[in-house]
Amino acid sequence: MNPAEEIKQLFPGSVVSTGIQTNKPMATIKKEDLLIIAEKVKEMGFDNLSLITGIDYRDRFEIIYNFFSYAKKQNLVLKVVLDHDKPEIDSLESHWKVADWLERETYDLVGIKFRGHPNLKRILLPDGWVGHPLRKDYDMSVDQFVTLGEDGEDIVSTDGSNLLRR
Amino acid sequence: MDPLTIDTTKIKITKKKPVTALDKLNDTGLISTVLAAREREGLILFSTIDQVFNWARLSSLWPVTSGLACCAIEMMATAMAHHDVARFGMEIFRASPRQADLMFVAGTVTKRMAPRVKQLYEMMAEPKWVISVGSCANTGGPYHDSYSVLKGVDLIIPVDVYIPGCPPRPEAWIYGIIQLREKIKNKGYGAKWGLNK
Amino acid sequence: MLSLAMWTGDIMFPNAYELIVYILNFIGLYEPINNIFKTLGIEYVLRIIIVLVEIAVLVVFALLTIMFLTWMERKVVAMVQARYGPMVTGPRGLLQPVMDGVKLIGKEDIIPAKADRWVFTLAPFIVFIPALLIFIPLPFGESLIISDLNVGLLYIIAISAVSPIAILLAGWASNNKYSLMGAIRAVAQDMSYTIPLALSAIAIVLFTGSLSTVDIVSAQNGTWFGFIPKWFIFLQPLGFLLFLIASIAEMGRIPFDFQESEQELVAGFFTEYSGMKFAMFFLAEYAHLFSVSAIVVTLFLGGWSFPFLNLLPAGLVPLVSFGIFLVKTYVIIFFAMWLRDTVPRVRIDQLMNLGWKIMIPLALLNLLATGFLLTAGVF
Amino acid sequence: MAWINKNWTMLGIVKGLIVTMKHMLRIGNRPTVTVQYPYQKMKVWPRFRGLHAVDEKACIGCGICEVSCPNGTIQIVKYKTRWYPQVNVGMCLFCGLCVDACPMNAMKMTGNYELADYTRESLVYGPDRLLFNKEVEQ
Amino acid sequence: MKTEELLINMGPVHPSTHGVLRFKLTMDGEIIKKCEIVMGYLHRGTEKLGEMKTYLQFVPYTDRLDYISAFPNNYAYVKAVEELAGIEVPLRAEYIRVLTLELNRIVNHLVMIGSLLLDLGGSTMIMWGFRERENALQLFEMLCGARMTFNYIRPGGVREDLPEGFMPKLNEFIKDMEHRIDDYEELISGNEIFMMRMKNIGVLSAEDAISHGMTGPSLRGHGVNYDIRKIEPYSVYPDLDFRACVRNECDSFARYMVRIDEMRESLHILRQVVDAMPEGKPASQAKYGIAPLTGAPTAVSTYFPRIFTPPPGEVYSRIEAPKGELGFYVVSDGTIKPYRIKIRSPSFCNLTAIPKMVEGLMIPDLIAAFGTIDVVLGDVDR
Repeated sequence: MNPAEEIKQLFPGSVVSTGIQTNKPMATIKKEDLLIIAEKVKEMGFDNLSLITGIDYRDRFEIIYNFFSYAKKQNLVLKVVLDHDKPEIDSLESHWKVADWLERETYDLVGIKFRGHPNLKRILLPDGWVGHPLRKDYDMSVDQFVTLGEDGEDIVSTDGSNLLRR
Repeated sequence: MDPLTIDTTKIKITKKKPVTALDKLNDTGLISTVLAAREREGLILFSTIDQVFNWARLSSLWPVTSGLACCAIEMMATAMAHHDVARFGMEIFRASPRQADLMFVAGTVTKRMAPRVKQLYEMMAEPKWVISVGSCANTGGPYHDSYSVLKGVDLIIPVDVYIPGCPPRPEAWIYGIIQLREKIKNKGYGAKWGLNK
Repeated sequence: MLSLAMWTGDIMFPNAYELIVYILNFIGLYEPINNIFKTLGIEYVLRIIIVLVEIAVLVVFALLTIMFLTWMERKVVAMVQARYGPMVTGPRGLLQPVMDGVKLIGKEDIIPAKADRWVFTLAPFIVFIPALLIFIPLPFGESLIISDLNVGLLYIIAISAVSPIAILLAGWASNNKYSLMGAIRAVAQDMSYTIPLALSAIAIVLFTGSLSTVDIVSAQNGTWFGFIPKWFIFLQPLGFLLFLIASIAEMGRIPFDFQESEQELVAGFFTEYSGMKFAMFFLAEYAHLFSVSAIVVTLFLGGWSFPFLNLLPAGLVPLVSFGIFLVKTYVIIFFAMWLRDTVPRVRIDQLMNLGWKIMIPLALLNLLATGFLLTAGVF
Repeated sequence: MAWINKNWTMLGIVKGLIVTMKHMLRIGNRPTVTVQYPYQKMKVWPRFRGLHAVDEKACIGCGICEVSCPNGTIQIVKYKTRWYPQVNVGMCLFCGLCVDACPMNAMKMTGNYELADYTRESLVYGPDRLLFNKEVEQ
Repeated sequence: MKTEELLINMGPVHPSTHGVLRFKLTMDGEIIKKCEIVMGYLHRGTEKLGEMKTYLQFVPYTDRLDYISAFPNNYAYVKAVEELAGIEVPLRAEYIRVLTLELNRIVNHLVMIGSLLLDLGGSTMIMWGFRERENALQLFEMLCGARMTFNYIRPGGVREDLPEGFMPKLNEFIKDMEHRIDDYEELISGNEIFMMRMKNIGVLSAEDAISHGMTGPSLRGHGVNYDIRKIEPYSVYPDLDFRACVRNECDSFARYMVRIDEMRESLHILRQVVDAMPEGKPASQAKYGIAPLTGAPTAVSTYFPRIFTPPPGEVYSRIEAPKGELGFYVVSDGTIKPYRIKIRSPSFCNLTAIPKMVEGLMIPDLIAAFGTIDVVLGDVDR
């Protein structure tokens, strides 16, 4: 049976719609019920969380979770829609360890906050970087430079005079 | 001949490049700057000894092991059996910058890496040289538009030789190394001494 | 005339000093020179001059050997790896080590700001000088020995125990975590491998009854059944193996190169050194390689001795024996280089396990068995 | 005993020593492979993407190469009454998209990789250094 | 006894971090208490650049993600775009693609084994590995004109057909490679010191490995039979006879052996591809797959009748890259540029397992375990 339909049967109230995303079953769910559904998804045997994607649609954010089950060889896509003003969602770190870094990366580049994440810091860009680059309104014209502090930590500033030669 | 089937390796392009490094420096009017710098340090006195030292320096350039990105793999390939940079006495890749003479900036210098590259350069003992390899290190290259990439490593440290390519093939590396040897033979010290400013 | 005289007599000198004096005497130079000094009342100056000449020859020989070894190392590696190695500088790259040396002399000498300046400067000398001192009791050939100490073997082991201290000094003075870890590792390794090294050397001493290196070599002169040389390797195969492994560990080469271990600790205890100080560590490393191989040869492979060497004219023996000694030493060095290109590095605790749990019991067992068999009169 | 056999007979190391010795003596198709670059050169295959070359007659200066370049390496500049591309080699990806895009097949990539230079400015190859004339070559 | 914990910083420039990765290690003597990974030193903003380039202009950027094996990157992206636009690919193009993918898999594993041995202190293997890699790169250069960054696989096919004299050279390479792998095995696989360093080091149970998102050969060393080429067959893999190489020991040695087995398996696939290579066109339309079809201005768009614009939609497409599951999530809004490109890189996810794997081990073990995970920093930081 199609796992997306299965989820819809189990949680009729929290699934907005189901469909197919290029031959992968997809379910769009409400953001409040993500944790409950994720638990169920894990029970259903989807032990591999392949990917977390955050997309900025200017008026809203979408988060897409791609799951895979080694036992059943099945795919499942979960999609959650978030407000543009306050993008926040529950963390899946406790269920899939890989979500730790994937969520940190999404936080870093797209700027979506994950509630309950134990270590929600920037991962690719240094701490103190202004803005989230993969948002559509990210200002590319401002050059930000990194210099080294006393203990070798990164200090971000728009002034590169310490670093640049001339 | 059909333009499609023309063998591109046969196309010869007339280079208007100066023949040697010395010509190049004369061209750009930099040689007086260099001589002034060397006179200040009093090094012009022992020119024969200087030449011997320069010969030694160009013969044993020990690079520091610092690969940054794609070009680092070609740096490894340059050191490996088919191209064998050891022929020039350069196979001793020192992991510690204190013992190295030459730094290959091999790959993209990101904003986050830039201060560390600079620090690495400052840790090296004089005399030292820098070769910037690949489009990323030369000008930012493919990532010129990116928010997190420095647009050329020569913005932070002086560069002696630029090797274009993305990544340059090992022969191009060795060609660049030969250019640097040429430069050392004529001028000794590296870019910090007033060349390429 | 010289060779004729030496042809007739079976002459052997206790050390090179006597040999030089004999040669000078023979060509009739010693007496006049000595008379000059005598009239001035300073005969001891001549003695000092001769000793200084010996030392100068030794140092030049050591430096040339070290340079050749660096070149050879690079060429052997290149041979294994299907490439050429140094080619451009000099014929087949032979000038490469000279160039490296000159370049290192001309390089800036950095002392890190937070380092202990005095200790930092002192350490390379404490490493380098003992590495040369080990050459003193080495019998390079018949009569070719600087000084035949009657405690030669003890001297060698004692002197080689100095270098761990210097390494610790270097690692500590650099004020760098990698240096300190490298130094601690190196010291632990040297300490634990000196014991099996010494134990398996003692088994040799049981045979000779003397610590003098000359006695050890002359005990290995001759043959069994007319063709098997009387080398201790045939009496002490286990001892030889233990000594070889321990000495490779003493040299600090792959598979036991914890002093450096580039992939783990950047450059080990000399991470912070540059210029000539770094060159001293570098030279000391290769001096060690040579001297330790020479000790292996002296103890187990008969030193300069070779069957039927006594058939040669006596005047040629010092030279030929020197050649034989070099060939044997280079075989051991080549083996060390060959091994280096084949195996990866062991881990530090595995190294300790090997040293303490396996090699020391085996060395003790070897010693016990040797003593037992000697007492029983089997040998 | 089995433990000793497994861990301490060192047969594996002996095997490894034999293989390295075979390489050292160049036994059995294990030759020295080094190509000594400045003196010998490896074959550069016809498709190799090195320095650009522009056919002087064929180029119409349309600028398709300029827009097809992913990172703005190519600029169209005026040279001797006509418009030709100028390539900043120090920035180029050597991806070949400009060659694919050229409607007149005027853009080529040669096998020339010896491009190292001392200044960043000299890496900008203007039409004076890029143009070639097909008839002259053949 | 009172002891003090030592904080050691490995990297970002360190010989054995394969580029610019940084380990923050809390050490108790020689034992690692806690390992924290700091990365981003090679973050080049590829995903953002993807939104600024046209679909075809982004292909060269995929080369530079995992720069050791660029063909799989090319292919994963192109596959996503093809699925998005519904492009049919001729059979010959698919065979050429599989040929390049498998050749690149061998190259990748050669580099991985070489650098693993280099990290362990053996300098010979990397030379031998790169020697064979160079032969393979000659083939690549012959095929597409570049050694590492190919830009060869395009939507609808490949850039150019196989050149003359390619197949004999490929056969020579395959034949040569056979006994080279035997050499490697003789040199390292049986070596006692190597086994001491690798066996029972970096052990992680299969459940933990899955939870940490490990994929590819690294996961198959943990006894999980998971190969996307088998499970979600793409291209012409269903027609080819091969097996997924699995080892059950869950340690570094198993992960290494999977690589050796895979190289042999890839040679097996290559031999079949050489035999079965069909005739035909290398791209679906004359200029469809090979011309860059960029956003040219209207004046010249008469010359290019179609600027490549897939219909709006989203697609997640993944392949079995040499390092693991490589996926591209491409969102199109119907314009000439992708709206969003998200790269699921295998190195990034495999790396999450390292802190758990190395707790209680030593620095040399960290290096050994890290080497067998086979990480490329361009792929981690993107």
